[in-house]
Amino acid sequence: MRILWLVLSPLIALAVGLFFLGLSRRVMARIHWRYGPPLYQPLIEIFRYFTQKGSSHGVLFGLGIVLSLAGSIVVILFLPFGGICSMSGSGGMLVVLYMMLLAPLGIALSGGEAANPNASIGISRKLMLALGYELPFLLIVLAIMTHYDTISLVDIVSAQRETASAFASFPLVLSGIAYLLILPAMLGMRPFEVVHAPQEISSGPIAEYSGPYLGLVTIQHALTTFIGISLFVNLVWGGAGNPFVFFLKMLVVLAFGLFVNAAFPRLRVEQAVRYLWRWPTLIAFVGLILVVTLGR
Amino acid sequence: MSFLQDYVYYIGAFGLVLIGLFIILSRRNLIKVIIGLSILDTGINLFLISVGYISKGTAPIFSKPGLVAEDMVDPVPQALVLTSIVIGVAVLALALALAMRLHKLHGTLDLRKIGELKW
Amino acid sequence: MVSPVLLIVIPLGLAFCVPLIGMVSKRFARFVPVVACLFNLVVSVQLLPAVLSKPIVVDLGGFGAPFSINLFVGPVGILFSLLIALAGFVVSLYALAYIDKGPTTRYHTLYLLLLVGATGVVLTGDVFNLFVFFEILCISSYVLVAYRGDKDGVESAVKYLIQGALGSALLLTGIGLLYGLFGTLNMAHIAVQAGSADPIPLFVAMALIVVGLGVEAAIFPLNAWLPDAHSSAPSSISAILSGIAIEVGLYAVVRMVFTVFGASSMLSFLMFLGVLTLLVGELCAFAQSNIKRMLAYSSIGQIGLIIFAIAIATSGSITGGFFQLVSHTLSKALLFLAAGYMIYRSGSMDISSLEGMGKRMPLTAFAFAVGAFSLVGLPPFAGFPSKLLIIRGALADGGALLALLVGLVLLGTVIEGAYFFRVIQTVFFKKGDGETARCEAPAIALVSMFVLVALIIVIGVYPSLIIGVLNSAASELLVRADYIGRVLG
Amino acid sequence: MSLELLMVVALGGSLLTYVLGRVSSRLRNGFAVLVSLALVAMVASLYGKALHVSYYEDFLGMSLVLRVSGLSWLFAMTASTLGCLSVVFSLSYMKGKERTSFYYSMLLLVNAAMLGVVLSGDLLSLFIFWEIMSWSTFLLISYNGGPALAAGMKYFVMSFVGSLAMLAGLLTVYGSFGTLEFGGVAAGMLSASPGYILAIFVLFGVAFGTKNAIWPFHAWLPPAHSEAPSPFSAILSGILIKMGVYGFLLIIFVLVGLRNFMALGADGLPLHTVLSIVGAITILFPTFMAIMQNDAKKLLAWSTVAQAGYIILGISFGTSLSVAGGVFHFVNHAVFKALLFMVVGTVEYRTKGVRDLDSLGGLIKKMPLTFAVALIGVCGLIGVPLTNGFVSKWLIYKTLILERSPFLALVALFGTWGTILYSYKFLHNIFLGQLPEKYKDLERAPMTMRLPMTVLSIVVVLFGVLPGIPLSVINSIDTSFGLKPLNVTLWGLASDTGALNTINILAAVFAGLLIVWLVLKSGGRKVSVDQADNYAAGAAIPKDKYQYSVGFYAPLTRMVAPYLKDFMDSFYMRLAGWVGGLGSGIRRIYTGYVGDYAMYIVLFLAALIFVQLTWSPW
Amino acid sequence: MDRNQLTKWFKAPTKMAHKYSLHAVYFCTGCGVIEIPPTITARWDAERFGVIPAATPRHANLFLITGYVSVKTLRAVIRTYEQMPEPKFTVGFGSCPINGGMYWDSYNTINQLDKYIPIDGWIAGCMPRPEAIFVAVTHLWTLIDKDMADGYKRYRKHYAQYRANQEQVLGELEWPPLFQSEREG
Repeated sequence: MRILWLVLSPLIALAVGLFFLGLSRRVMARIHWRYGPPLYQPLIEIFRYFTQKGSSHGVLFGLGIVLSLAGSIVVILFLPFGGICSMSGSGGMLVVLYMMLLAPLGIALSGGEAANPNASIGISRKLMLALGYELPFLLIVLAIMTHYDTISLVDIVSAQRETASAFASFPLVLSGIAYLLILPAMLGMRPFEVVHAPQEISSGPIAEYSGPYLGLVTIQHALTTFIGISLFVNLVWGGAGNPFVFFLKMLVVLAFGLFVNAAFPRLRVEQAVRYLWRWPTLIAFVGLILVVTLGR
Repeated sequence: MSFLQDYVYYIGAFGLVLIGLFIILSRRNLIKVIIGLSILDTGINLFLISVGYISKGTAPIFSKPGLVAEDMVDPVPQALVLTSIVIGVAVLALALALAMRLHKLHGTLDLRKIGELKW
Repeated sequence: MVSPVLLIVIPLGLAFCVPLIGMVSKRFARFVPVVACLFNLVVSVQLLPAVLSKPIVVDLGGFGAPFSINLFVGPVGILFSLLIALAGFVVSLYALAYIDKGPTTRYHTLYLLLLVGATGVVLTGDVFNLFVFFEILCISSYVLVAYRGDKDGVESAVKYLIQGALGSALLLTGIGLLYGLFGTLNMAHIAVQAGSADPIPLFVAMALIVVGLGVEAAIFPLNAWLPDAHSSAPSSISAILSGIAIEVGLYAVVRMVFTVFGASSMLSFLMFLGVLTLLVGELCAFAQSNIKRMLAYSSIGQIGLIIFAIAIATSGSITGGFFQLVSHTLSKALLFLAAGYMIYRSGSMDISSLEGMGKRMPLTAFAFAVGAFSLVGLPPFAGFPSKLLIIRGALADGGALLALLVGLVLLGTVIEGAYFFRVIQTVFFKKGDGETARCEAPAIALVSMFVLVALIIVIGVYPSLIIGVLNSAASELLVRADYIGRVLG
Repeated sequence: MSLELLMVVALGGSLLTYVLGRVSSRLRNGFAVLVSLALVAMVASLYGKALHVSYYEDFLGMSLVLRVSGLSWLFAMTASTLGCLSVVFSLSYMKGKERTSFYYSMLLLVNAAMLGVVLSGDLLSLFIFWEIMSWSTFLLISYNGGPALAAGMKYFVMSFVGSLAMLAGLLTVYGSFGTLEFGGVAAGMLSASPGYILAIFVLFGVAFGTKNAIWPFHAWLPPAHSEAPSPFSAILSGILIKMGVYGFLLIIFVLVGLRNFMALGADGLPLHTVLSIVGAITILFPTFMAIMQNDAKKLLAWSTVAQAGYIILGISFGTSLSVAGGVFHFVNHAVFKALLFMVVGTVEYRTKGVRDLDSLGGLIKKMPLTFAVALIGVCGLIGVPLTNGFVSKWLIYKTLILERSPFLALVALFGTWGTILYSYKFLHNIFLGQLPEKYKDLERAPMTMRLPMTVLSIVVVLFGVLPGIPLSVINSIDTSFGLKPLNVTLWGLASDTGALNTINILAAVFAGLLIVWLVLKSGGRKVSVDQADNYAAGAAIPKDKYQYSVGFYAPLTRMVAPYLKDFMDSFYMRLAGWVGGLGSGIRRIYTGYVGDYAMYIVLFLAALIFVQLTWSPW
Repeated sequence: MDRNQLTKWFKAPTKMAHKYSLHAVYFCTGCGVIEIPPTITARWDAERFGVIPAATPRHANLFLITGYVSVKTLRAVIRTYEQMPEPKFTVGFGSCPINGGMYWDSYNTINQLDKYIPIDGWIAGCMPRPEAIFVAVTHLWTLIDKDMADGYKRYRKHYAQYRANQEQVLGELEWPPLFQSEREG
């Protein structure tokens, strides 16, 4: 069973992620008063990418993106998905936090190898933005880990299922709010989309990808979206007992992200970091202080 | 009056020392300073002598009858002063020699102007 | 058993032989100081075991103790005479090559006289005798400072002379006062009576003597002559002045304060004065750009440290102070000797002119580095055990005030380290302005430097070689009654 | 294997190297490598032994002792290994430079002194070796001349302040307990008053903190590391500054004792909390400084400071987990930071001394192996899973969270993100991006450089995949400190509050890599294109200009730079300036006019007499 | 999706994928680009057909040459075309690329774009309306279905000639030939 889930969970994540991508394009189109592409449009595109001829800039160019995608897959194995977690007990949340590094790092390495300054600019923006949202995010994660006194994600989820989800329990509500505030940044959605600005820096890190490489990047994007949303659901919304509920919860979170995405213009990276280090950090900080002072 | 009699040498010595010091401290001309040193030396020598001197004392010659030990002048300071005078003269000579040399090299004896070595 | 008198007499005689021999052959006359110092060295070493077991008191003229002039060859005396002979020997070796111009026979005569004066000061047991030897030391050093006859030399000699003469005058006054008080000039005899004397004249006498000697010992406000004289004298003389002359002055001060006056209440003041001297010396040295002036100021600092150590007046700290004295003599002599040839080759005393010397004169530069390391107190050089002992002695007492002073001393050491290492960087690591031809110091000078290097390292690694002498020297200073008893019988 | 022999070989080898260098440089190189290898072998043979030799019975009444314990073995092993690799690396790096004999001899002397520090069994010999280490390091830092001089000076002065504090401390200890042997001191400390222990701790802490470059004492490190010759920077950063860690471990666990240490200031502000806060500051501030740097070695130097903060954070908690984390991080940092400095050294060597991050780029095309090891090193530095840095950081984080110090954990984790920023900048600006025209014909690194770097990178991965190997050694150190032993497996840790299992991660990552690789292979044909065939809005690529590396994090720099002042450093510099000014001021009393001097003498005399007559204090 | 479509997907998935994800290079050569924004935004919504602008030629497979091509732009057009991954499709937009249009005697525009890069389809007009773009897209679909959108193959085949034409106008080109072997052969 466990082996089965090891194989299945990345596939499920991929399916869900691609669905989310298609859905978000559709929803955005509707918000724009357009008809929008079919839901399976991302799938078509990935298929198209894989059948095209790619141009490679070196060994690392391929290796980086492989590393990045592998990192995301491993993270997925560590994430509980509605009661299913294929790799609990191998290091817990800390491993997840670290494995989440691999995705941007791999892209950054391979984008750097491409020797395109647009890619470099994008990467530098991505890293700075990550530094921006990582501060409140860590505050939130630490508040939750301290509150439930464990570093295991599964334990956090089960603890929330026993009492109430973090959103609904008093000292953690601030952390939850802060998480909501930084969620678009973590998902790379609109106000924080400066990393991939297509017009200004030609999609940033992925400027030089073509063919199968681009296909992998798109898959990577799908998985990242999945990871970001499911982490939110697991950490502050109590996970779920079965995959279906979990999926529904994820949909809600995605919808929230999409509305933000549609409603806001893009921020410059300084503005973004300044925002992230101001309100979300402040709220998360107060939340952490509350957790520490109030205890369980 | 007896105070003056007892201490006149000390007063003299002290006066000489003060004069010497005053010259050293206030004059800028090297020759004058050397003179001040010499006066200082003289004052000290006088002081040394007066330490051992007894008013109306006699020479410390025990073989001469009639001279008692209490009236004898202490001979040691005199021996000391002799040495000290010799030393003083040596220093004086050296100082003057150096002063000549200094004048040759610096063209002046004004100590205020000879201040290349400082700080 | 050789008589300690020979330590004074033979060099004195040889000193006056130098001009005579010089009439025959100037080349030959150069070797007289070497022979004299070697003789003194041998005699001192021979005397050492006997002295350590029991101090030798020599009454000159055959009278009993208080009336005659006596030599007291205790551990302190023998330690100093050893040091003087050693440093004198090494420097005279160095001078064989270094002093090659000018009236060399006169140099050697005066040099020997200086050493005789120094030896006399440390061995005598008579206050006035001390004054006389002191004057010999001072006068010959006045002349030697001006040996080059250049502008700086003469100027500093004149200044030195004026201050030195003033100091001597004060000293003589003090001695006169002492004689007036006690009617004796024998140190031990004075010491016996010092306790019962009228305190105010006694204090005045002491103040006069301490200030008078302090001029030569370079205690803080009295040391203005030192940087000038040390920096403008020939380097061999700077080495002796720094390595011997001020130490002898210091000896005299310490002997007066400890043995003659037994002024233990003065000690804490001396301690402050020592720290003040240290800080002033180090700070001034820090701001120097002239290498010899820097070394001279550093001597002031070291003297301050020694005063501090001795003024703590525990046996450990005095041992440390003496150890520091030994290591300072060796290291500072080495520094001046090494710097001497580096200056000679570069033609300037500016620190920046020493750039690239590490390549042009590697051995000399190495010797300089060893001297500097030792002086800063880094293991495994001689300066390390001495600093260790001093601080151990100071901290063993445990007082907060002492701890504070130790802090200041360490601060001074840091400053010292900073300026010495700056020079080392300049010598070794700054790229010189092109000139790269090797121009090593002459062999005989190198030999003299490396004797010191070897001594510094050996003492640094095996401090126990000399610690015995130092310990008994410390106890000689501390146990006043012993001294009195030995002399007066 | 006797300890004296080891020290004799180490010290004698250093001297002999210099002598041999006068004869022939090839002979010297061979001998230096041989000596360093011999040291590695000798230290390795000491594993698990507990020796205690008094090699100098009476040094001023104190006996000097060498001893080996688990702790000192680990440090000695790291030191000798790094020393050996650095010597090998130097073989080509130093080729053609001047004064190489001096360099090798000093390198071996530093190595010997470090061995001495960790093997000494009493505080005095620790101090002696410490000082020898300090001055030989000073000489090596200054070796390059130019800006290295100021760096060396700063290093020396700060380190000297530290060691003098240590001297004061150890002599105070001697004054109270009459012995300096660790055993005796520890026995004495048991009954010492807290104030006393605190004073001793502060005195020693200044020394160790300065060497370890923790926050208020870090100022010497960035210039020193960046200006020293690169193979020596590797030693400097890898192991030399870790002597401070050794010192902290020694004083906390061996001398003062953990219970005493934890009790210090327990009612007010506990000392260990202060130490961990200092550690946290040491992580946070230098990390941002590193992000701002444009000099490869300076960047690594600041990163060294930051990593030192992790180690301090680890050991200041004093639980078996945290100490294991701290000690393990020391080992790891030694490995990957030495590796990274060697990488910079290689680049410097090939590009004739360029280490400016703004003017390099694209070197991956010319030095693929160097890039690969740099990548591994950087991964270790960041703590990417399956590298050694991950395990040690995991241990530290876990402690911080379990000990309910989320704020410290925040700093540590956030520091890791900063680490990603600067290490990516390091990688990108040197190896990635466009290759400048002038480096078109760069050769790859010579063998003697590739060898040590490869060895180190293998260690990075090995310790990351099989953390059980070093952790079992560290665990025995933990036990010798009297801490609860950890349940170490070959793959990590087993414990009830979240286990670590690297084999799972390894398997998952490998499977993921394999799958993705297969997917990629299954896709369409790929062609390799030149770096000039790059999207530039249709324009042809301007050579040498199509590179984004100047001001890599410009927006962030604009944001944080105003708040990011190294005020401790400017404070020290100002202090030095004050001292210089004070010196220049004080020496004005020597006016050059002899009348003034005479006046001083007379006034001093007068003052003495006046004071005595008025207050008669004497 | 009707049954017809599904069959096509099964028969030739690659072609279908290429048809329904035509990503256009966001490269504005001339005045014709004014028609692109309405095409991709709410009024006409090209995304329905999978047509969206791509940021770089590396992501794209459709090249719309929107308007006249000056000699200077030609250089960029060629470069961009060569950077697009195969298979790739080009559509000349407006009369200027076809025959020079109103710039036919200009000294610095080229008159016939397909001398320099292969064109798969043309949209005539000055300017063509967005609807014409959709017509072009559907035509392109047909061409793809019939394997007739083979510009990239022609380019490869006749690269030597294309290169010669390019060099005739532009002089020596800064970049090396795309297909080394064909040129030699």
